[in-house]
Amino acid sequence: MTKSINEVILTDKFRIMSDIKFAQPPAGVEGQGFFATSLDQVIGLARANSIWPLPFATSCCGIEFMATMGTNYDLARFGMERLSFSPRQADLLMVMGTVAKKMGPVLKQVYEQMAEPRWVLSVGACACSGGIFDTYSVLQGIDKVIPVDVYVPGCPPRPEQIIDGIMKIQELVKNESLRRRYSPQYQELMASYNIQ
Amino acid sequence: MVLEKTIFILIIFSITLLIATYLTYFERKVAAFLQDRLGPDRAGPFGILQPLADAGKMFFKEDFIPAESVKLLFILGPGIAMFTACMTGAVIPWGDQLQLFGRTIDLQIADVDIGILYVVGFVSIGVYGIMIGGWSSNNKYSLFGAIRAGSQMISYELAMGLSLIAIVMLTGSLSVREIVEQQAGVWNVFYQPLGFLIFFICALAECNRAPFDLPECETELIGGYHTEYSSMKLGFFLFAEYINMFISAAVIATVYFGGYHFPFMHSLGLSENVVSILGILVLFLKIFLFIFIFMWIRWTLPRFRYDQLMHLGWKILIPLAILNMVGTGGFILLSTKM
Amino acid sequence: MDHSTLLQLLSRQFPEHIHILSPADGKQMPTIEIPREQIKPILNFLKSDPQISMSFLTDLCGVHFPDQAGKELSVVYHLHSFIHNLRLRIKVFCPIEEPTVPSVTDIYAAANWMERETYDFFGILFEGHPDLRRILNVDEMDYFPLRKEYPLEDSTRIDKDDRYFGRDGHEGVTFDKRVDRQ
Amino acid sequence: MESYFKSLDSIDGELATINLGPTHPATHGIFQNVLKMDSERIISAEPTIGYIHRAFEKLAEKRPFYQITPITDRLNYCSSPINNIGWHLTVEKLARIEVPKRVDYMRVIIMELARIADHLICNSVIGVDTGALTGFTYMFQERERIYEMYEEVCGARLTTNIGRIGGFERDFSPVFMAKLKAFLKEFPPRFEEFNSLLERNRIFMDRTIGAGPITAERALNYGFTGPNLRAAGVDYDVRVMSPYSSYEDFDFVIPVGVNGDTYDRFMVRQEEIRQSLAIIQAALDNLPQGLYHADVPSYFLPDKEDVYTQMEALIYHFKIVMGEVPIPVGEVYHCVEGGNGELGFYLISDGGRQPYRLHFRRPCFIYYQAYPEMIQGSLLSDAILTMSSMNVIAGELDA
Amino acid sequence: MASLTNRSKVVVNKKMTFWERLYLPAIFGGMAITLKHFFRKSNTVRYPEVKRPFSPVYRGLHVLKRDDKGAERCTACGLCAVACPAEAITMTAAERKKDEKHLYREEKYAAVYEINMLRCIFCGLCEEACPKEAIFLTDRLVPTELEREDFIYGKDKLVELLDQRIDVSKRQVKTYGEDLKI
Repeated sequence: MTKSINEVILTDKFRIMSDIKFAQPPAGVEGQGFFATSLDQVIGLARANSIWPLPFATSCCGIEFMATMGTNYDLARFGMERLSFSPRQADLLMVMGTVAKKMGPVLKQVYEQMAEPRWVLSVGACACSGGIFDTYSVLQGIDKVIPVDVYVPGCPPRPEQIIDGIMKIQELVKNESLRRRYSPQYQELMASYNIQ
Repeated sequence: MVLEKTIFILIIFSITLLIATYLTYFERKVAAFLQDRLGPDRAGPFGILQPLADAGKMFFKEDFIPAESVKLLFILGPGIAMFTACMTGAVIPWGDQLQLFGRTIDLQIADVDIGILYVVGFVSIGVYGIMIGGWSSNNKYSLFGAIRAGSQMISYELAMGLSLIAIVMLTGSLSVREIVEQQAGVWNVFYQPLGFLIFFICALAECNRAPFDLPECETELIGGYHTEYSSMKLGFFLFAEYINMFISAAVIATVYFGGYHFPFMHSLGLSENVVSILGILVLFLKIFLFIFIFMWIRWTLPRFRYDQLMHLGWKILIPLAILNMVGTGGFILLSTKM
Repeated sequence: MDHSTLLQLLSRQFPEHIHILSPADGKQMPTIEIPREQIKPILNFLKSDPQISMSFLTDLCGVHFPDQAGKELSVVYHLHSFIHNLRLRIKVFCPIEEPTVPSVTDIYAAANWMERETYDFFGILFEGHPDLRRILNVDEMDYFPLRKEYPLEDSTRIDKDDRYFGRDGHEGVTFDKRVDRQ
Repeated sequence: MESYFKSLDSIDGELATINLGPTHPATHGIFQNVLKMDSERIISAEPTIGYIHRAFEKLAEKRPFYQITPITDRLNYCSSPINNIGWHLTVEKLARIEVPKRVDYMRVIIMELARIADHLICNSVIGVDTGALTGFTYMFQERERIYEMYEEVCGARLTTNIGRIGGFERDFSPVFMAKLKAFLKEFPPRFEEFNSLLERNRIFMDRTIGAGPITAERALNYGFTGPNLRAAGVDYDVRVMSPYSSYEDFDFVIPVGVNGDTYDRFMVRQEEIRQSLAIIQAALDNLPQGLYHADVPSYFLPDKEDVYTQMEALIYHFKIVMGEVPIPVGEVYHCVEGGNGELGFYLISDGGRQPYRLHFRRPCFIYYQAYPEMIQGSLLSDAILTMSSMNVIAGELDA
Repeated sequence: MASLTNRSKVVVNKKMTFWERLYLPAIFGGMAITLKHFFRKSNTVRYPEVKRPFSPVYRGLHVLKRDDKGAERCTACGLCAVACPAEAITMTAAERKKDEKHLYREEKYAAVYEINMLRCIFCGLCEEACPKEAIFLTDRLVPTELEREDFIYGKDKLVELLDQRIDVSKRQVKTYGEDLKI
């Protein structure tokens, strides 16, 4: 497992997330009939309201995630209290906390194990960019290893911000075509991370 | 007649599925309220579309089969779990008789003579789904879950069966409808409080509900037997659990709490049909009460450890159940002598 | 029992090896320096002597002094005697070319990971350690990061601008690059 | 049929190897244990740590003293104020700064709140790992109240960066005081409610009694401190043995356990929460009047108005921010009773802007190495309870 | 081991009474507690429709203040950037021209002022370091974004708008005087 770490760091060294923009869901004119687009919408709505998160909580932000799960903020309102620690069942990978270089390959493996469709929420300064830890052992942002959909800043973010991030993910999910996962852009994005 | 039965079966089947679907919502709401939370409230008003959202999502999730697994069994597992869960409902009398269009309709799919045996039998087949699924996943956590499920089922089936034998001795019949009919006056629970307690605990264990949820046990085995499952196959497993819970509650209500009987049902001066419909409602009320208790227990109690579970099953429940059976026998003997 | 009697006892037992760096002064704990070969006998004595009974190894860590020729690397032990509530700091030095210090894992089980950490950070080899591997960093790492000559920063950070502040940033990556990407 | 059995190959012979972590839900933080199992019984365990190694010590060598406070936040993030104040006390010890009694008492209040928060999370997580999630949600509401109090003092919830070298950044506000008093009144009954959910419940007792025990002798040899050592029966508490921040003014009981198993650890933490409440009450009752910081212009930032109007204040302000304060040369070890035990700071200063070397004595790191020994021969469920009851915090473990 | 202090108390009682051995009393007790909560009013805040009040000293999104006349206070001295442990602040100074007096209070000003919100840890040290009371953290939150680049906040997002002044007076209060009497 540790063998691949240099590989991960080197191949992804100067990758910049902005190279890959989100594929806009195609409008109904592109050959998809009315039925297909409204199915897209219905399923998008269903998915958006039933996002099962996989909490990849490594440090401080994990405690704020607990607060988000807890009574005062209640993630259950979004249909998200069913945590799935098994990556197969999860829809949303929430990376919370510092990801060290030792952890990078593990994170990537967890992402690879997730079943499509999958989204990634990067919570907190450490996961997004390395934060205060500009050190030899910390990955400077998880987007060097896996693609990230939404970034939540803060160290740690307040539960309000985590919920904001989740609602942004919901927006993405709602508007995503069922076929996006087969689109060339998506394949390209995966290929750029050496996934499959 | 066949058409009638088919329609009835379809109705029961869809009601079971609908209830199982909404039990997920019910469970989330109960958990939330017990924990001072709100629960799902953003999918539709009060979140009532939550189960539909879950189902819709799961249907369109990538269906994943691990490369190293035994594919046939991997697919068979959730199928068996779902199928057996749905089958158990066949012998439960959901109500008395209805007079419709000049016909008398029995509100029971099949009044099998050995109904109780049928229930016990099908419940025990249910574990095969879990075991096959867990084993074929080729994941050690799943395997642990499967092993735990198997041994737990075996241990608790015995006590469950023994406590049912006491009921059979009391009523002298294996037919579920017969058992219900005999409770028109006094419910069995008053004759068999200990038997009820044992049966209730065993029912919890058979449904893999906390405090006996060792086969899935999130903090130890991640997801237990369903760790490797995704998509609707996972849905089937989760669904089967809720159907099992519904059926267990129905069996408890039927065997110990008088089924569709309620006090003074015949002295209210209502027509037969109204009484029957009221009976159905009362039965469902009882079922939901038990489901609520199931959930209430789940969200209150810590779970057992594997060896303690075995200890409880073999060293406490089975002797108690035997004691209960012997006691019942003695009671019957004495009361008939007098 | 107080710090001065402790130091007296020690000096009497190991007259040639104890070098007192800072004596006991009120709240501060005394510091002694000993040759590295003596660390095991001295710790053994401190732990097993019924009068002292320093049965608790509070801390063990390394320090790098690049300017001290022949004594570049140091291992610092903090001991604590619960019964008398006495603390003692022991320093051991070794040259960077031959960074070996005897392991004390058989005296204090707690030293196991602390020695591994010290090895991981400074490359000090603890002789007799049962399992001297890196503990916090990846096994492939080919340097000892806490030595003073190695940089702190990760070379992949791309979002820092050092034009204005003269911070010791990363070579080759400038702020302008980030602007170009947009 | 052959291929069917082939899939069981991974279980070679009698022993199965199970990989617990790094992302297993019960590891909370991130560390890995490779367990050799004979069915459900653990034969041996091999822990691997370092998955969130963040190089605190190297980082601290590159930052001026006042910028290290935010770094210490992230050590044991369940009780960051203790780390912050511990660091300030270390620098004050090095620079020989005397702080007023009021600051001491304020610190005691904040640190004991942090201890309550820390123990609450540990004990409720023991509950979660036994399967009782509900107690956790009750106790997290109380944690939210503690967060709100932190927020009133320093402006953050979790990683507080509370206090400054020489005192606090601002005085306790009336809102804080009101919230604290409400907390002291309303928390105990809710806490006892949580306690009665678990304490005498036979399922919980059966689960925890005898799970992961350690003798006092082994615990000392392994460098245990804090509640885990006290659970083994040794009444070692830094607050009593080497008092700091006027802890000698407070009289409290040190709870100890019998044989260091999970139940002991749980009960010791429960009692410590009660003791902490008593300490807070005593500190609040006797809170002296006065300034919220020591009068040390070369360490404590002057008021903003003074910076405008007085040249001297402006110079001090620049010097402090640039990190050019006259820190003495020397070395100092200072320890506080953290949430998990003796949290030590070993600081070597060469008089420069940054510490020459700063080593954190992290209690988790030291006692977690006893874990394989503690779970040997026990069941998988016990191993998980032992882990959660040891309260291993990844941030503190990996540094 | 002998007691180190005379304050210790054994708090564990592992003997179960007969009733406790029966499981049921504790189970019913626990269920009674949870049922009580079932009927209690929920504590949940329906974010985003309802927002919890923040403390006035909350450390959230930064603001660059203007003075009473609307001129920017920042003089690009760079202290905030020096004080930032995450090295997230970058600025470029410029000389004020004659006709810009109404825009900038001091003779020097920040032509570019950027904070990388992904790096920022909201520790509040920049606010403390500022000698000109120009930068403050506020009780607003940094929004989440889809792209990394959106998190580099320039002056367009940081400087407060003239028609939407942000009140930071409460966070500047350090003592509360008589209010504090208990």
